[in-house]
Amino acid sequence: MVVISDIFVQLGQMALVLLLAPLLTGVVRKIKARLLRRRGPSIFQPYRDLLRLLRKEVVLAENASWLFRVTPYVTFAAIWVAAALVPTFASGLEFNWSADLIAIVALLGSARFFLALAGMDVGTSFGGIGSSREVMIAALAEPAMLLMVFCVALIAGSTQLSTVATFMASSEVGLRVSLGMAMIALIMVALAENARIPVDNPATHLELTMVHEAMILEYSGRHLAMIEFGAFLKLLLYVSLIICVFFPWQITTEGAGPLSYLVSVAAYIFKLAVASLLLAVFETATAKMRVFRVPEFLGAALMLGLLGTLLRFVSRGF
Amino acid sequence: MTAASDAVAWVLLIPICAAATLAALPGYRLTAGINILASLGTLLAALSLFVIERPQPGQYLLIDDLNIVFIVLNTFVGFTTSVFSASYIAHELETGRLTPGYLRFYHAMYQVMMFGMNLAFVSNNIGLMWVAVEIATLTTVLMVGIYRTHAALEAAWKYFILGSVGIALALFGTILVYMAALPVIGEGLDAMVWTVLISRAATFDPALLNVAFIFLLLGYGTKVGLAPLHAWLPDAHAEGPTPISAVLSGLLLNVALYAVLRFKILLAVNPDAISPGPLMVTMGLTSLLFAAFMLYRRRDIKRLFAYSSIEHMGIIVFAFGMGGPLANFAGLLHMVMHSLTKSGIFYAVGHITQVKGTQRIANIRGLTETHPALGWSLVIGVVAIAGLPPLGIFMSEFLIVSSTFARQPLLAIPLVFGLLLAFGALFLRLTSLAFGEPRGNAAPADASYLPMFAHFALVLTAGIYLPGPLVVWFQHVANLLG
Amino acid sequence: MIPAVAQQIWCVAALLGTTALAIASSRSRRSTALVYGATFAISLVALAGALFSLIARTGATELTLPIGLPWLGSHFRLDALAAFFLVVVNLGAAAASLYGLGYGSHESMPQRILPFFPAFLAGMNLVVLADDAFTYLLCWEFMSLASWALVMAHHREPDNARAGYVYLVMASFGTLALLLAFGLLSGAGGGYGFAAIRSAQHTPSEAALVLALMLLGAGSKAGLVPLHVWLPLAHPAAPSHVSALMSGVMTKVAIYGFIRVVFDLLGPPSWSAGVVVLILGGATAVIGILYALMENDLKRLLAYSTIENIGVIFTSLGLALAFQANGFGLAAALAFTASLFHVLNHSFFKSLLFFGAGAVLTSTGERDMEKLGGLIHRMPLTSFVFLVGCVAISALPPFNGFVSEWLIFQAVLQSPDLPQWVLKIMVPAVGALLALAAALAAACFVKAFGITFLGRARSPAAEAAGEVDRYSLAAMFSLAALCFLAGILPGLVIDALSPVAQAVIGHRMPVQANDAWLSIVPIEESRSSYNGLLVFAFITAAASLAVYFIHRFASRAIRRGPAWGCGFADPTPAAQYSGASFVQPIRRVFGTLVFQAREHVDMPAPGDLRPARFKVDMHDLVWERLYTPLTEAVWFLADRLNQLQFLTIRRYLSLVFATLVTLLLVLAIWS
Amino acid sequence: MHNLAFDIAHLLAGGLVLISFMMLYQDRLYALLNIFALHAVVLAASVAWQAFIQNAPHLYVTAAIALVFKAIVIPVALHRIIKQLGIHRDIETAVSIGPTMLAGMGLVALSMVLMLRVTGAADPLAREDLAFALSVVLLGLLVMVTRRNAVSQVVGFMSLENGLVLAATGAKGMPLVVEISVAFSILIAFIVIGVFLFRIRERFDTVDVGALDEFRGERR
Repeated sequence: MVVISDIFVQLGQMALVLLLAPLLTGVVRKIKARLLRRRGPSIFQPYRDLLRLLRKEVVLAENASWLFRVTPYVTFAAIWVAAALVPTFASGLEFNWSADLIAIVALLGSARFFLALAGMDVGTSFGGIGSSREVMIAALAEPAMLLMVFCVALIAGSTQLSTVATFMASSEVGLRVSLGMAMIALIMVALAENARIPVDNPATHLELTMVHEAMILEYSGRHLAMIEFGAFLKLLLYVSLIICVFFPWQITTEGAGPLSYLVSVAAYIFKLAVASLLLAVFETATAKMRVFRVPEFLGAALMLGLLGTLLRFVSRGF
Repeated sequence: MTAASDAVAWVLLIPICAAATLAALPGYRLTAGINILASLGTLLAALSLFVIERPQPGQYLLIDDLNIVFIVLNTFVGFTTSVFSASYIAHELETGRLTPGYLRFYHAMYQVMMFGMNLAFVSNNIGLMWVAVEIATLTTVLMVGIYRTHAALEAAWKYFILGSVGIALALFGTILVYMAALPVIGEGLDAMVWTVLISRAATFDPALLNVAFIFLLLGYGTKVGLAPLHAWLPDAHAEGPTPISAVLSGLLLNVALYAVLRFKILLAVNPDAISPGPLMVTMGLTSLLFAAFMLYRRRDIKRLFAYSSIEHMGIIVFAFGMGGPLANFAGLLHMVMHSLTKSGIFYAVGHITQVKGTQRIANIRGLTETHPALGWSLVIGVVAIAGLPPLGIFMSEFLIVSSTFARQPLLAIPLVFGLLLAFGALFLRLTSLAFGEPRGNAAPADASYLPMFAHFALVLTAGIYLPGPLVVWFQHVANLLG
Repeated sequence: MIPAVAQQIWCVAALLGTTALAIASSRSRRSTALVYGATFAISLVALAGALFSLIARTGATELTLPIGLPWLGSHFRLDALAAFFLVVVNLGAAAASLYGLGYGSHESMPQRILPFFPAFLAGMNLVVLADDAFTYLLCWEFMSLASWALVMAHHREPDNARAGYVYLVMASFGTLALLLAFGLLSGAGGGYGFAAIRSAQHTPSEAALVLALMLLGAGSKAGLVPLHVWLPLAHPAAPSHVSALMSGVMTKVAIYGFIRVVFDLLGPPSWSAGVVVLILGGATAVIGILYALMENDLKRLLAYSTIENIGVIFTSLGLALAFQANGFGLAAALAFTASLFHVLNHSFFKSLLFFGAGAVLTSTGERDMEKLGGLIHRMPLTSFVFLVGCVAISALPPFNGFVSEWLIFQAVLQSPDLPQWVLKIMVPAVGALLALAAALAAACFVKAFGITFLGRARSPAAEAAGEVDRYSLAAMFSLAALCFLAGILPGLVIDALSPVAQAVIGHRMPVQANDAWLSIVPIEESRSSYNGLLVFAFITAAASLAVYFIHRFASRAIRRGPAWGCGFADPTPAAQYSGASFVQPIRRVFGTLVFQAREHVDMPAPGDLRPARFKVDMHDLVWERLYTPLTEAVWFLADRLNQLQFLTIRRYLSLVFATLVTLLLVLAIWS
Repeated sequence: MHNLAFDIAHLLAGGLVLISFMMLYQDRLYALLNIFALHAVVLAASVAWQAFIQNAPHLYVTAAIALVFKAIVIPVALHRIIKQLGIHRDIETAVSIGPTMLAGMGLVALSMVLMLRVTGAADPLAREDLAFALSVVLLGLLVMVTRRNAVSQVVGFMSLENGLVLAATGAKGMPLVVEISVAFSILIAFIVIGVFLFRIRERFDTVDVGALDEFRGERR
């Protein structure tokens, strides 16, 4: 019986993230527009874009290979699976022992790996630029992310997200310097990974500045839809990761009544809203940095992660 | 008993008689044949020493465990070299570098030299041993100069002068030993008989023995080619006929080494005398390092391997200097392996220089392609001499280095360093000799591969499997060396 | 029933016989097929034997042959550790032989390869089997020698000659270091048998010295920085299947030597040993992969990435040492198993990648990535397996590379229990280095695959390329399959490795086989767990779901058109991103530090018709700071001493005289 | 009687050392040869004396050889060589006389130190003799290495060898002495012939013409 309900919860999560992902992006865009005194598109615009793209035919460059056509699905799938393994409103999911935090990082890594390859497949210089910059960013972001994972895992004594969430929710954690650093590191990484300002600007097609967009320049139609969808999911994933690790309040543990589930869903959505607000504010407040400033930005994240990992020995919390 | 003394007599008589006949006989084929036959006979006689029981050590002659090893090795290499020299000399006659007259001389001298060396080994009398070593040396001097080119003459001259000084020093040492023995043993021949000396050496005067040993070490060491007494060696190897180079490296050095060893034993018996170990270790290391560095600048292929001989003599002397059963065993093994390998290498080098018409390393390239048999045997030879498995020298170097490091770590460092240096130099040259774009004459060589292959086969088997009796033998000798 | 070790020895004998056969049949045309066929069969037999004795946990079997050191004989022993490494060796050997069946037919002078190939295999097998110092070193050096001959196979290229030379000198340097180590271990008495060494007591200082010597000896063979310089020269110089063996297998034999001595013979380690190994490992990993990134020669790139993986392996070995020294058996077992797992994985995908590089080399004649590109269209199968290899080596799920990295990270996360503060602080830092190395590796192999196989052909040769023969493909596909299987069924591998850990460490990881859904649990489920099978299942399910829905309900139309490229399609393939430009951002980040990279831009003034030039000069600091000065010193001394060749006889006499007087003086003063 | 015997032997041996020093001092060829002849004569005398006091007749042969061969034949031969090869008369020394003399002193001191260690058990005569012999040998070597001129180097070698003979004859009842002295005379003959044959003018190590000066092995 419990198993059944767990499976339901699992599937519910998978469906939920799928549903919420575009909405999150839409909300962020809307808020940004409002902050810029524009009316901005409706928050459901992302859904419309996806549907439109899905209906369009695919224009494929002559030189594109099978890899180019497979990549959108692979990346989408990888990110979706990763997202499905992050506890959003309920921990103790049926399947989240099948991959821990490190595995989730690696899943995102494989998504990026294929995307970078796809960028080089057609053989245009833009794809090359995009891939090489993406790879450079990843080369710094991934270690930073892993260090954050170390820090959290060393404190929580586990890399298992549910365990981490329950541990963080429990009272004995307290405030910790290292946790704070880890969170900042994670946020910086999240900004870089999701091609947000100040690392990259999702809205531009200015060749000198773009990274992620340059990679997927050759994509169109349903392929582009898949990739966009993947991007939305990724944003959601990171946000909910931050939430579940650092703000794990009102996450239902196993075997609770349906009511608590509803409550925690509501809590989750509220958290998302707050997060999107913060993100929008931050993005409008800061300017994009030059590509070659990015390493310093991420280097800082790396250092923070390492510092957090080391500081956990001295700061025992209170 | 009689049979035994006969065997010993044969070892000496065959060469000397052969020398006489060869001096008289004209004609290349005949003389070369006789030369080979004589050497074979000597080898057989030497081998027979194993089977028949030992004669009592007389006042002049002696057969014991130590020297029988040397004798057999000596006669064996002498035999193979005679086979090799037959084909080598034939080529020299065609090219006219040697005239029949000199050829006759050459063969005669070859046998005289063998006689001298065998005599040095079997002699039980330090005076006689001295005389024998000098005979061997002087004959080789004459052979080195046989080409009568300026280079050859000068090499011979250098060899001669340095040799004679060595002779003098060795003699003075011998006299000193006699003086040391005089009060204990009394006047007369007995005071020079090895077996008597060793039995009473404990009571000799240490001070005299010490001085004596230094003179002997330098005197005979000049012929071992220990740096800095080595000066004659490279040129003598490079300028003489290659069979002589082979014999020099493979045998003559051993003869001198044998003499040094004899006196080392003598000193080891005496409690108050200085222990010869440190001296030998120092000279060994010096020679090793010096030769290792010298190898880098060599442009002449024969000189290259001459210096490698110096290097290995250094290793051997080092091993004997370290002493102890393991190191001595290793030293003996190393000596045998070096003789076989180095003479084998010189066989190969002889044919190579003949077919390429030059000794300059720069003019020889890609041998493995132009002359696979010669090229690959050269590779095998260098691999062996550099101490790579599965060939014999690896085993001895393994024992020397490991035992040294366990006992005297600080000594092992320069030893290993020298080995590595020499290794690098040898392979630097080998890569350019055996590989790369072929250069120089590519005409097929009419060579006698048999001696070469025989040597390498022996070295290979020794590297993998040493027959039990031989090992027991060596261990016995090793203990005897103290 | 002959003991397992005897079977292995017979296989070795058969291999040596194959060498003889190769020499004998060097004239005939079919010798290639003959030799590789034979080695393939023999390796399979040996592999089966080794696997059996590993899985079936047959205890250690010994054998003594009356060869080698006379009074000792040469001992051979097959225990769990040896069995595992025999599996690695023979698996690689079998794959390489299979590959060689096809690849060898393109060989210009097979008689320079065929005799040495089986000898090389025999050497590697023997090293793993040897049970006394002499036999061990003999086989070790024999292995080096055979591989040297293989490196010199194409001896006409001057580079190869140099590569072979550097290789052999470094190899004998390593051997001498090992020789010293064994000399110290076996003592003046000459107890060279491993059993004797194991039972002997070793003082801490001895142990430290031995560890240092092992790091020099085994490290120089495995490619620890800064002893790695020969590796990127020699591995590419050899024929590709040999490169695969040298990179994928021979380095592992070196690691076997390290484990055998440091974990097995030397007795309980000290935690400081762990520190040293950790630092070296981490540094090697990062530096190796950075070199690989900067490399544009495909095979050299692979060789450098080998250095990185060696670093990873050594790091986890260092972890195992640290835990072992503090008596954390389980953690030590975890780290140790992780390193063995990575050994296995690396032998899989590195061989696979070298095979791929060889395939590219045969069909295009090019190793320089800047002249390749677009091969995915002309060599689809090769590019597919190469992609698998790239994903696996970049430690991405669900392939095997990820599993071992994951295990190593899990081991790293055990570090807070360690009592020593140095380790507490350092292990996470080293973990960071590993993470960095992993990320860079991904970048490196994006470059390797992207530049070589994707985009448009950069040279006519790449234009005209074609798919390779069936044998090569078979070899590559089998290895790719292994990568995949080890990735989704890691539990089985871990259980297979447990006897090794049990034998060496004294503990083992918990049994994985009976976990639900074949997932792996290093310590306990609440801490961490991973299930490759499920992850793979989810991804495929999700992807196929997406594909199904889209193709069912949305459009499935496709129109081919010219590439868009922001409106202006590139005129020529040369305008694509090149390998050098791909790594430019990373070079900007790390290059200035590690390579002292300097970029010179020469931009002509407007109206000036001369082309703009961009030049980067980078320095290999290891060569410039370490090896060049050494060689220069040697040559300098050689020159100075060389004067002694040209003295006059009088001077020589003075030398003799001086020696005499000195010795007499010494005598006068001392005695 | 015995004291007298001892003193005479001592005197003669000492004389040899003294003459060696004179050789070191000489810088004219002919004079050097004459002094060497003197050296040989004194050697012959001391050998003869040894023969007398050890009443070992065979030593007289050695004495005779020394007298005839070394004191007469060789010097004469060398005179003629010098004339024929037109070697100019004065010797250029590698090291100037003064330091050479000092070095000689040092060598003599060294040999004394070494030999006087010898326990008195060895009979004093032999002991003293050895001390002198050793110094003569070392001085001979010194002459060889400090003189650039071939002839004088031959002379040095011969004086060295005189030292050997002195030692050998000093050793009571040492066998093979005669043989050895003969062998050495032959050796020296070889050298002298060599010098003549290869027309070695100045330095010992250049055979015949300047063409060979370049040859030091490999310097081609």
